[in-house]
Amino acid sequence: MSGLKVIKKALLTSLWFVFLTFPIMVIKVDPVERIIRWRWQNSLYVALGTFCVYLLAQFILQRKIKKLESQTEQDSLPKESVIHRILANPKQRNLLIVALSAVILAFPLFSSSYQTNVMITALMYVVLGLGLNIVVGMAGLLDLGYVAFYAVGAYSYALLNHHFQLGFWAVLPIGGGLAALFGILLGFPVLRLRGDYLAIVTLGFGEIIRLILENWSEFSKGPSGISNISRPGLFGIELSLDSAIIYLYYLMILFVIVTIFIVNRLQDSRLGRAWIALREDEIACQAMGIDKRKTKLVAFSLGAFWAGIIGVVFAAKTTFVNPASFTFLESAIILSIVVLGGMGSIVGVIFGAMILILLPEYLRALSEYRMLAFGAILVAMMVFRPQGLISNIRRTYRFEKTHSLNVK
Amino acid sequence: MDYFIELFFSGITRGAIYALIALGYTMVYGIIGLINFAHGEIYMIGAFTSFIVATVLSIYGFPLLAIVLLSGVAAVIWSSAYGYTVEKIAYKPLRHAPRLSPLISAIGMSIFLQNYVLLAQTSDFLPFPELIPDFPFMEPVAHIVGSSDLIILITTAIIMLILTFIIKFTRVGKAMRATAQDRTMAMLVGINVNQIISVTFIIGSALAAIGGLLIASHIGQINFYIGFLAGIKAFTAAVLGGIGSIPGAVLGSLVLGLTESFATGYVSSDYEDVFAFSLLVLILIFKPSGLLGKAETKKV
Amino acid sequence: MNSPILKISGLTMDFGGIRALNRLELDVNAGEIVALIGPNGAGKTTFFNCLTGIYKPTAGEIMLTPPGSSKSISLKGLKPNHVTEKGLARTFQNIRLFSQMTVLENVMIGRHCRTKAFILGAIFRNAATRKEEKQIVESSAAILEKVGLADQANEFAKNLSYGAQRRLEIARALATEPFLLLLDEPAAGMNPQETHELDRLIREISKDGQSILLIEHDMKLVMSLSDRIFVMDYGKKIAQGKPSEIRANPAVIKAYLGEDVDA
Amino acid sequence: MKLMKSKKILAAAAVMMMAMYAPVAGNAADTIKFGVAGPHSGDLASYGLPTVNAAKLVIDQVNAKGGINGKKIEMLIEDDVCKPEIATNTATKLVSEGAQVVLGHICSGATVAAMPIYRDAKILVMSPSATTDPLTYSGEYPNFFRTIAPNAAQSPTMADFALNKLGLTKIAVIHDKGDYGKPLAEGAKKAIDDSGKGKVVLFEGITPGAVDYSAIVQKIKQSGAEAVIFGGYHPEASKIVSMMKKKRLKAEFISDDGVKDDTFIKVAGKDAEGVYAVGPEDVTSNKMAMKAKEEHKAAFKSDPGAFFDGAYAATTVMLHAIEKAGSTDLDALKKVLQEEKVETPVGAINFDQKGDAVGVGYSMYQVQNGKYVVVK
Repeated sequence: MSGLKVIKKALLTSLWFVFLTFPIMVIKVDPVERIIRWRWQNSLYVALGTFCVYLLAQFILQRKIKKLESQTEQDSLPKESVIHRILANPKQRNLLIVALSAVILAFPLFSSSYQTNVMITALMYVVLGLGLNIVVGMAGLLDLGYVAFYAVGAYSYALLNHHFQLGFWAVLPIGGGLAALFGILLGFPVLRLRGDYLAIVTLGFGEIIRLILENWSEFSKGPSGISNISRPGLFGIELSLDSAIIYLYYLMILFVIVTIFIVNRLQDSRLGRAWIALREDEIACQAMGIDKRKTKLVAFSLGAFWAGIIGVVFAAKTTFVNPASFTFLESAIILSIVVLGGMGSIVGVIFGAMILILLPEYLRALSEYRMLAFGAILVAMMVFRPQGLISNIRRTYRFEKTHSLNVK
Repeated sequence: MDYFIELFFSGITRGAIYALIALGYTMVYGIIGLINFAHGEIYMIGAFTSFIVATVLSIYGFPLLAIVLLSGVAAVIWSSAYGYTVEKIAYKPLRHAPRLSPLISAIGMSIFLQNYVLLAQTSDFLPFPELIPDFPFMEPVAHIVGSSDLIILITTAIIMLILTFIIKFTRVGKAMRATAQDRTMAMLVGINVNQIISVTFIIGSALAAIGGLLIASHIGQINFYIGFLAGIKAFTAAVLGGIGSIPGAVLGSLVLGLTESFATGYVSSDYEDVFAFSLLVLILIFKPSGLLGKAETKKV
Repeated sequence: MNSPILKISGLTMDFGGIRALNRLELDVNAGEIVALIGPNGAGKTTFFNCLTGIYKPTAGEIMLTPPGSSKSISLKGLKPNHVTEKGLARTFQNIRLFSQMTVLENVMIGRHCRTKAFILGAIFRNAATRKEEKQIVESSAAILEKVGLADQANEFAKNLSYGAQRRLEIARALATEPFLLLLDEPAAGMNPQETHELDRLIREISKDGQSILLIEHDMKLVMSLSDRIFVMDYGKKIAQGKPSEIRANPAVIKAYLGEDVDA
Repeated sequence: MKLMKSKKILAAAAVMMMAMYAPVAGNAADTIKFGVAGPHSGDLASYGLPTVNAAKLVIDQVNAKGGINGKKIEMLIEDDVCKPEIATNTATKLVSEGAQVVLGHICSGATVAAMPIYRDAKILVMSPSATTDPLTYSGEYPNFFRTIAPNAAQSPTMADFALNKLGLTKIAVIHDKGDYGKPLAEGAKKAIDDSGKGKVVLFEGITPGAVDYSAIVQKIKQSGAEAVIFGGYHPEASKIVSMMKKKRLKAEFISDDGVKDDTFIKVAGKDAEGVYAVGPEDVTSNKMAMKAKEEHKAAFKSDPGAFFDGAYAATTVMLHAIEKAGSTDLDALKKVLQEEKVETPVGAINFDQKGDAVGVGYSMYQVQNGKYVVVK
């Protein structure tokens, strides 16, 4: 497009937005005092803002198109990202791992406890994202009620700790197990629903769990929640708040590593292949002898298991749970992590969680514009990179004719 | 028996309210298979626009009828404009993207629009002017069906008829149906698919705007967050009825409204949503494509 | 003559008011290659779908007698994966490969129902799991060798040529260790060279002792391969017999009406 | 091309790191850091933002006069979206940034989650709105104060008023299922049951934000209730009151501090007439409350929202305590807060040992001619 034409379109666009935002941005009424305030200056801001944003968006799009045009046919395959290229090179990978582990291990030492605390939250969402990734990314089941299993884990710990003084480590497997059990219970009736129907049923299930926690006061103490939950213990030593945060941080690092390890192994297994096949073509999958129901159920309950585990960590971290923490928005955020990172990609989920959890925290500088910016960034990221940050390059089985088999 | 009738009318009023929003969901889903999570926000913007216009006009001393009509028209115009723009910004570039990307984009849009109205207007609840007066002739039954209930029911019925007419008999409607069935095929027979998608968003948004006006006037208050719950419920209703089906959306909404009303009346309002969602799960288990949804035949 | 391993009697399938299959009778003997032919819309694929559990037939019976066993099993109402476990595998008319997976992985999926490793095996990768994985890869590779795709084992399935994709579908089905292989128009869209190779491949499979039931429009292929041929029209069987008998059958010629029965 | 991409990632990482450490850098010791925490975005922003406004007004005035003991007051405003898990981040952030006193949090759940962090850091926290009993009654949070009545004080007032003042016996108790409304309603139910004078004919929760409340209103009518006690906030209260008028249900409506808010009258309009609500004493005739309202109108061109008075009062007493104590040491501040009465928009108050405000008599108000009037 020629420069002049772009400017003209930008002008038209900004005019359209001036019209669009007219009632809400310009007029403010006080219906009781019967006063109207006309804020014409806002129109000017809108006009200027849209004009600039439009030009910027065009610039990015043009570049993207040019890049696409310059690519040859063979490039049309998902290209390996920098991350994958680094991971593929053993020397670079080792260097990266050493550097990264140094930073990760030293992080609490040079950060305030706020930074560490936020990082713990981000790590929790990494694991949640990896768990949901099994369900959505690998098995292709759209789950909008993932938060329900998270709540099951959190309340298992809260209640068992409150009534029976059970410790963190004792409840960890119980919380995970209960969540997985809930996953199976829900999965049985609903897994034969397809795509979006499954989505709404899981959404409904998430809401049902929250509402029960809210209303069944005898069981869950209702909206007042359960407070004074013990932090995770370290061989019976009572930790101060700061050291508890640091302890939890290293614990989460451990969880993340274990989760990555397990998810990785699952992905490369008979089960992982079945999930991917199921995601691609259910009918062909069944015709090849894969039990659709069982395979989906396993994905569902494994995902739930991780949500349960992190639920326990959540309760231990905040020392307080109430139903307000388990709303639909939470499920939406976890799903966004998976999609934004790049469905099915482990590295992608880690990036997605870091961005989506750290972003609102560091956007605090924008104060009241925080969530506005967050929403806009979500849209922009999807528009400019719909396949997610890291496109999923699955490791594939390689077979050499010499019968030397290696899994790359 | 009186109690039953009272609950019945509460239920269908609520259902009619859901229906106005659910229609937009179902139309958009039918055409592009997208759960448009920002639709609840379009409804909220409709309510806000009509609130602003109605208040301005009443301060300038316009007569009630003029206020109702003008604020309704304004709500429809601006909601449609928002719906159109949202589609162009957040969904159109994602037409060939992986299936879940537009969903995340929609969630982002929804968060954005909520906070946009929060910042540009207020976080507080605002009193919505009473646009539907108490009709004297309704007085004997007012304890069962109020004037605003009546207007909501009538409007929903009329809109439903008009919409059915448009979809069944007009050129646009036929093009919409064709696009819904097979987008590539529709394109091949010369339908401008992008245009049809825009039209769908515009019609859906206009319905949401009318819903916004009626509901806000019925309840008497608005704030920036009203779209969220209404949106979720309407979406549930649309799926219950069989997403993509227009009579289905209305039926699903009525069923949902009645369930909630009777659950409140005969069991407990603590669990009205539990009942609503349980009903949804049950119906989908026995009828996986909703009440009026077309059963999908597996093509092998 | 062998006893039939597959016996279908009175198989009927209704879709709403439309009767797609009408009291169909058919049988396949051990080691036989049987072809099912008929004009488009005759109900051939519907028949396959009923057979493999994708559709649930309205009436009739499907009996399977595994070779070397005297007991018959009814397949009616079984789920597709159970049908496959019982020893029946199929290919699809419109190719349904897992396009995001490699050629080798596609075949490995076929091994799924003959292997066991589960969550714990996947996580801990114990000796048994490792052994099983190795076997999966090796036997899949052997099958690829057989169908002539070994060189392309690491390609993504979507990047294969049309003929190769068809062969991969057969390989994937073979990986499930069926004793009866159902092929749905395996030669569709192939050039003569590819069809020729397919002919050879099917014969080889048959030589290994597998029975084959195929739907095919390529009459040359059908006539050269089949031991027996069944002809369907409007959901009914209209003829059956040896290729030479079918060629001369007036009912068949009428059903194909104008279509040149290529001989 | 490839190099550029990795450079970009590096640059992004660098920006991220900088963003992470930027807030820590600004560490001037010559200000008093005043934290304000609450929901400033999301569905409950309407309860958090008025608090920020109140603190701004008071602090601007104090700063205009030269601050306290020569030190200016710096506000640290942090959003917690009313979520417990975010509130712990908010609290650690405020502590890390050196907040010396904190106004907040708003929701009880978020407050309960955040308190252990402030307690360990020995920071004074004062909430204008967190009513859950354990915050003061459990004795676990010696650094917590509030300018709102705890549930334990409010619920019996509502029950007592309905039973003894109005002489009604059949009462429906409704709540919004929230951490504020539900305990209040449960307290009221218990008070009624214990009194033996009346009967709770209906006890139910409603869904906040639902599009229509006619079914529950029909149910109240069916239950034959003469009075409705509602635990919750004003948006739901006004919806129920309007629906009661629409459905021609004549029962008294008695509610809590969350409803005793001018916004309720604004939103419910003429339907608000006759509604009773518990609230701190003397607000309408309180000069300071009127002044605060005028200041808000002048500064923000709108009427103040919920918890504005309480937040204004909390800011005032905290700054007063800092000035008197000459430091922000917790024990010194506590001493001043407990010993000295300070004039605020909610009356002249000091605090008891637990942390609850003394001198805020709670009385019953009724909406008469568009105003809350004390019922004698």
